[in-house]
Amino acid sequence: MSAIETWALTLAVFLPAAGTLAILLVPKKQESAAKVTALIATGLALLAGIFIALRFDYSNSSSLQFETNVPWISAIGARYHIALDGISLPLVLLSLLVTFLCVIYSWKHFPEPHNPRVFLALVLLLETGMTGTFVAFDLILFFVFWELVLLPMYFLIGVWGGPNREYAAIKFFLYTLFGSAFMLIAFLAMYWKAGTFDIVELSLNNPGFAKSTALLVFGGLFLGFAIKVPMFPFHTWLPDAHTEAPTVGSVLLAAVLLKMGTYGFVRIALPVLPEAARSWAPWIGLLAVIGIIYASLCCFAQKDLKRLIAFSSVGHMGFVMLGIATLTPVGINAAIFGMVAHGLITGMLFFLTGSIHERYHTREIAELGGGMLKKLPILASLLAFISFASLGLPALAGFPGEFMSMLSAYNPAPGLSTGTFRTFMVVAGVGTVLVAGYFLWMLQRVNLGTVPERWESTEMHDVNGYEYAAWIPLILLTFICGVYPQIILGVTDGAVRGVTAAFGG
Amino acid sequence: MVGALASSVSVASSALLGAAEAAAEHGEHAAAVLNGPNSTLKLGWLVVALPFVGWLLTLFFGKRSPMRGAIYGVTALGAGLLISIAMFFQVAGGAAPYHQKFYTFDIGGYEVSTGFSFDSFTVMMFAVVTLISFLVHIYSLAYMKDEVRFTFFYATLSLFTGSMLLMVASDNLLQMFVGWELVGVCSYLLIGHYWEEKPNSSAAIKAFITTRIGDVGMMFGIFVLFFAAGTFDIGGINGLAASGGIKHGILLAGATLLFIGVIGKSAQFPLHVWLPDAMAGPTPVSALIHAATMVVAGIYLVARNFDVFRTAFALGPGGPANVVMIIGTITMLIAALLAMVQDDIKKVLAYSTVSQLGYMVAALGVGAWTAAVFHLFTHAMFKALLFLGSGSVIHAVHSNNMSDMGGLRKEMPVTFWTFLIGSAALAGVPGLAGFFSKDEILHFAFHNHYYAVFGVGLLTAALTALYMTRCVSLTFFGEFRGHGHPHESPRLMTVPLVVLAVLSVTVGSLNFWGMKGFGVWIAYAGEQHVAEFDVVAMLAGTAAGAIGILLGLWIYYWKKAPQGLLDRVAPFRWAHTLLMNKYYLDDLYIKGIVRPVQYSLSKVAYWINQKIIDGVVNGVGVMTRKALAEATYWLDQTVVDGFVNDVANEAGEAGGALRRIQTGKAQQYVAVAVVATAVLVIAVVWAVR
Amino acid sequence: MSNQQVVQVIIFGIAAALIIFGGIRVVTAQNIVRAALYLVLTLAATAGLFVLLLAEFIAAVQILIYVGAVVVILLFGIMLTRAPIGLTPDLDNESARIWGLVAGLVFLGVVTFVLWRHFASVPALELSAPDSGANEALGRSLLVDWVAPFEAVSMVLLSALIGALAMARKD
Amino acid sequence: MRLMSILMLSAALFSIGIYGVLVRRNAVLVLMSIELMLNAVNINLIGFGTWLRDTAFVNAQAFVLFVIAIAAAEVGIGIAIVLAIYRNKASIAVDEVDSMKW
Repeated sequence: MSAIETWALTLAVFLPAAGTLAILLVPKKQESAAKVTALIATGLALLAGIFIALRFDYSNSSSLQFETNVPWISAIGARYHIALDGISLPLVLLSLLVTFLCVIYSWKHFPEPHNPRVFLALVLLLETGMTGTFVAFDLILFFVFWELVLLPMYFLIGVWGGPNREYAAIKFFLYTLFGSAFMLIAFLAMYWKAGTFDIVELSLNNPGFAKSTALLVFGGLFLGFAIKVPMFPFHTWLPDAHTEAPTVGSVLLAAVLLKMGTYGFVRIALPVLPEAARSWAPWIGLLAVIGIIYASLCCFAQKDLKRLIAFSSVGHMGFVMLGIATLTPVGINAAIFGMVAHGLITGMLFFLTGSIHERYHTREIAELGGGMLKKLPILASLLAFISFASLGLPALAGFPGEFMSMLSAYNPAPGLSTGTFRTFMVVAGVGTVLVAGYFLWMLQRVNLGTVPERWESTEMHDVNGYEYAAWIPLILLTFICGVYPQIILGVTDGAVRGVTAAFGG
Repeated sequence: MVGALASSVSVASSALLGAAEAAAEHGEHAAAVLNGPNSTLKLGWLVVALPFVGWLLTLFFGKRSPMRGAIYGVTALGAGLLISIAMFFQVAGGAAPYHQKFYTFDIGGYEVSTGFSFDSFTVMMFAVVTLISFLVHIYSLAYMKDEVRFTFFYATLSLFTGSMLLMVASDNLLQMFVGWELVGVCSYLLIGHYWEEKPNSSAAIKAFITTRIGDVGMMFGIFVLFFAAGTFDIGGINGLAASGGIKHGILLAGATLLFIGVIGKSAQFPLHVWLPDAMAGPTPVSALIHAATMVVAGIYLVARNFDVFRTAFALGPGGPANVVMIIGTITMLIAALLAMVQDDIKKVLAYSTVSQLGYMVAALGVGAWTAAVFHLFTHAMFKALLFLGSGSVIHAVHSNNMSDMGGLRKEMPVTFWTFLIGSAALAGVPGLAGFFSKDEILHFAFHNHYYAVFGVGLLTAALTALYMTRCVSLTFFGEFRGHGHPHESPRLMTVPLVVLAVLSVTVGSLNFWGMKGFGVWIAYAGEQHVAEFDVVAMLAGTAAGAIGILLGLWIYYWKKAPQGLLDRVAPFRWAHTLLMNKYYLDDLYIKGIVRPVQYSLSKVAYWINQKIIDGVVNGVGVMTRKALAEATYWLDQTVVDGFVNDVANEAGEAGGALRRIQTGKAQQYVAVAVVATAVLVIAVVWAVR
Repeated sequence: MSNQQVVQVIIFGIAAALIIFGGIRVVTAQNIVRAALYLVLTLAATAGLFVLLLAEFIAAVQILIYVGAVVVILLFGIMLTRAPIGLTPDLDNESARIWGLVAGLVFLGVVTFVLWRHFASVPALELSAPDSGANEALGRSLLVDWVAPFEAVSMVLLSALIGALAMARKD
Repeated sequence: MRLMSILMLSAALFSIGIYGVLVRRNAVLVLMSIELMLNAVNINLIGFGTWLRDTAFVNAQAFVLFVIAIAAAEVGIGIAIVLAIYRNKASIAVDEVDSMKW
């Protein structure tokens, strides 16, 4: 492949990091210069992403493309091995797009304390970490990008967050770190056994762990990834992180960071330890399904709009994990589709909550009092549109992901007991009704009804130019992915076949 | 993603282009359009697309366009109606069904395609949906003139019609499910039109959630059939089912699950509670959605997949009792009873619809496909007429309750006569539409030895006649009990009433006994059926109707019935309260399921989340900060620090002691050096030994 | 053994005796000047030994530098520090004498043990006449193989000279 | 003539030198004892040089020359130091010159 192609991916990943440096060089008071640099950095990265997407050979999406494989730390044989296949491409484009939109969105209003330079620098650093995780094919490189993401997010929440942001930031940081420690142990175990850090090699010839050690190693990976997803018992950091994070922070956290966990399962855990995955699958399915029901119930009890959406994304990730737990091509296709769709929808939801918060200066549903359709017609109708997308209305992005994950749960990979997975399917089905319940109830309390007198007088401007610019792409993509799901399935299907071949997929 | 977008746009546009060429090609020899055997069927996709286009145009440009955006909806439906009528005539002429595929895509090993299939049944549904929708569009021009959010109403109306047509025309279960849910959303939006008042939006949510529960069941049914047949394609599944390709157990499970969807959407017994509350929406909506189109979606689903149901439940003469028939019969009866005690005119009609839907489901349950479909056809006509009639009355009286009406036949003659015709048709007065379709169902119930269904059918027929007479007499006869002075509705509203009235009268004869009519044109997989004259069913049906009408007149028109009957006779009073509380079903659901989930269960779940799981996490945090930290601090201070300090002063003493050897005497140093070297040499030599 | 070897052994015996006796007297003489003289005796005897071991040039250098220069400087030292000519009783450090003896004997014991283990088996040698070009060879090797140490030693001597002058000046 | 006797001779002389260095209180005498030790080393070198006639004879002699040169320099410096001490402390008894103690 020509030179550009080999370096396009590295460019897309590290351009934002270069942007960070560039921003820090910009003198403090010239805020607009910092914003422009950030915009250029994310813009160019997005262009690189689009260039890659156009040049990507969709016919064999399971083979690694745009590969760069250069020795990095030769002492332990860790290589700078980044590449792209059907599974990584949508996620990379998602993270590039969402960060670009975040920069546009926060053009006019930055959260307190007002320091756009450092804020944007952290966002760019975050982007590098995120994109890198999706393209890294070497365990150490993956781990580096995995940890790189924690730092900027910690500061985003810790400095620009809400009232008790320190607690939330620390909890987020330590919780994920705790998980990644086990993940690292698992990586090392794999290294000692197989002698290499390269994911491709590990997937081709799996390290010959004994049965029980394989389970343990998978357990380590599971803990690391499950905390990030987040799955049922390990999710308590997410609502706090979201309630305290600034709008852009929680958009990125929801749209992309959560996907690193599920991506980790699909890329590392499943292909490298198929046997352990087969015995872990029912438990993952169980936790996923509990997650769906549990999160929906918690959503009913929420008073804060943003916390409600945070719990709803726990529920959605439950569907994604159910798809993965079935170990079938349909399931994993559903998972990846679910990831991208969730990224678009929940990203948009957090944008909207951010805008509501910026106008009403509160997120308490009771405080909002309803009647938003009268007060802010466009904003409210967008909230309704996206809520319907989120509760899985067909012809919108939420539906295919959930539908296919339940479809795959009906008949899981050979070796998994169909009985348990069909009960998971039924429970997930009930879950969709609960999801519809709390979303409509939220809409009723926020959008419908009459405008309470306390908001009667306050003057509020409806959606402004920057918000439109940031939201139109997300809305269009939600619509397109819903009407024509082949746009993502076409890309991921080939790659997924490769991954699930080990499970008789 | 965007690359895939580029490729997908190309695919989608090629599909559209292809269709456009098809249309253009049709344009070239436009003359051949009508006389080609099934050429209009090829235009079927246009009928579906037009409402969607109308929706987009109204949504974005509605405010600024003529008739405040209604223009797009009306023209879209007008064109759709014309094409549908053309298609109906072609189908009646025996045109072959036309199948059209759009794009197929692959979800992990399985082929999923989207496409339309136009056969006689679809065309009949097209005709019904577009006709009623068009009339409702015209009607709403006047009815909704000074209502709030007029444009949004029309946009949602077109979206609804589009989704309904999409569902009806789809050739596979997945696409049907998509249409099914879209229709559900539109009903939510339309029911909750006046969302200022909370009850209206709650009714909308109730409708959506109840149908959603049914949809989940239906989705599982689709999964079962999909994995049994390997495809979503309806033709494929039904073919396999008919040919015994699917094991009976699986087929039974699939059919029952699908039927749960029907129960939800067509408001059958356990899940019927949402339809009466759906009357909170504007009356044209009730007429269109909750009378003619959406609620019959369930019937359409069963009828469309009749082979699945037939083989699963062994429908047909002498078959065993099956869930479809049982649910249909129960719904039929309880709804009719409930309709007796309603004061709100729309609630009466709503329960009447539930009851008639029960009729159709029971008809399908006994295996009478043509009877059920014909009843669907006729019912759509006169129930829409009744709803629109009630709308015009409400519009005039500004109240839904019959207690504020009475004696309106003088001021509103057209509404009165059309309403009368509609009620007569519904009651089964011979010659009108209802008579023929109901007679057909009773005939089949009797003929297929389902005597229970036949009996309940007769009872319901009588009850129907009774409550309709009650409704008519309370509304149009006696003195005017309301305030203000009602006057006839504008022509825009009365014209559709007249059209529907004419149809209610004539449509019945389409399936006249012995005539190659409806049963022949619209047949399931070619099983054409000609209605035979069955004296028993006809006489029994007519008698039941007559009894009902006479009883109604006796109580409500001539007011001869002994007053105060209710409070004296215990069982009547008893039944009355039971009916008034809608068999306490609503309370059961609200208190039993909705409130606990919404409040208590969620509080418990959130409490668990905060106290236990978060508790553990915070506990770990606190534990590390407090217990562990203190312990490590103590360890650090006393033990580690202690050790360090000791070492320090030990070194000090040692240093002090060592200092003395620095005597300053050079010779002593040399002596020590010599001895040390000697010892070293000995050690080395000994080691090397 | 050929009689020539006997002669050599006898000469070696005499030289060794003289060296050992001189050495002992140097370290035990109570009179400094006498100690110096005994030192001269030891050094001269060593020169004789060198001649016996066919290293005439070294013997000459020994006589020239050691006896000629080193002892003279020592005598100067004795004269300049006004050491009493007669018996000076406290020349030894009585308490250290035992230590000195012990250290010396221990060292001697260890060295002899080691030498005895390794070099006892070395065969006796019949010392023949020295080959003629020995000194010429020595000169060449000094300036070829050992040129670096040779230069270094010259530097050491120069610095020693300057150092001594700097320290010994009165002011 | 055996090498062993020469080696024993140098060892003895060396021990005597050690004894002298440790026992003598007068700095000059200590220097003399050091001269004895150096001479012992020279005897040793020449002894080995003669016994390894063909290989190391010349090197041994070169080495002895160096030792002698260094010894001369060493005595020069030694006496200069002794004089300097004598000038300051009027006594050159080695055990009294112990100002370098703790």
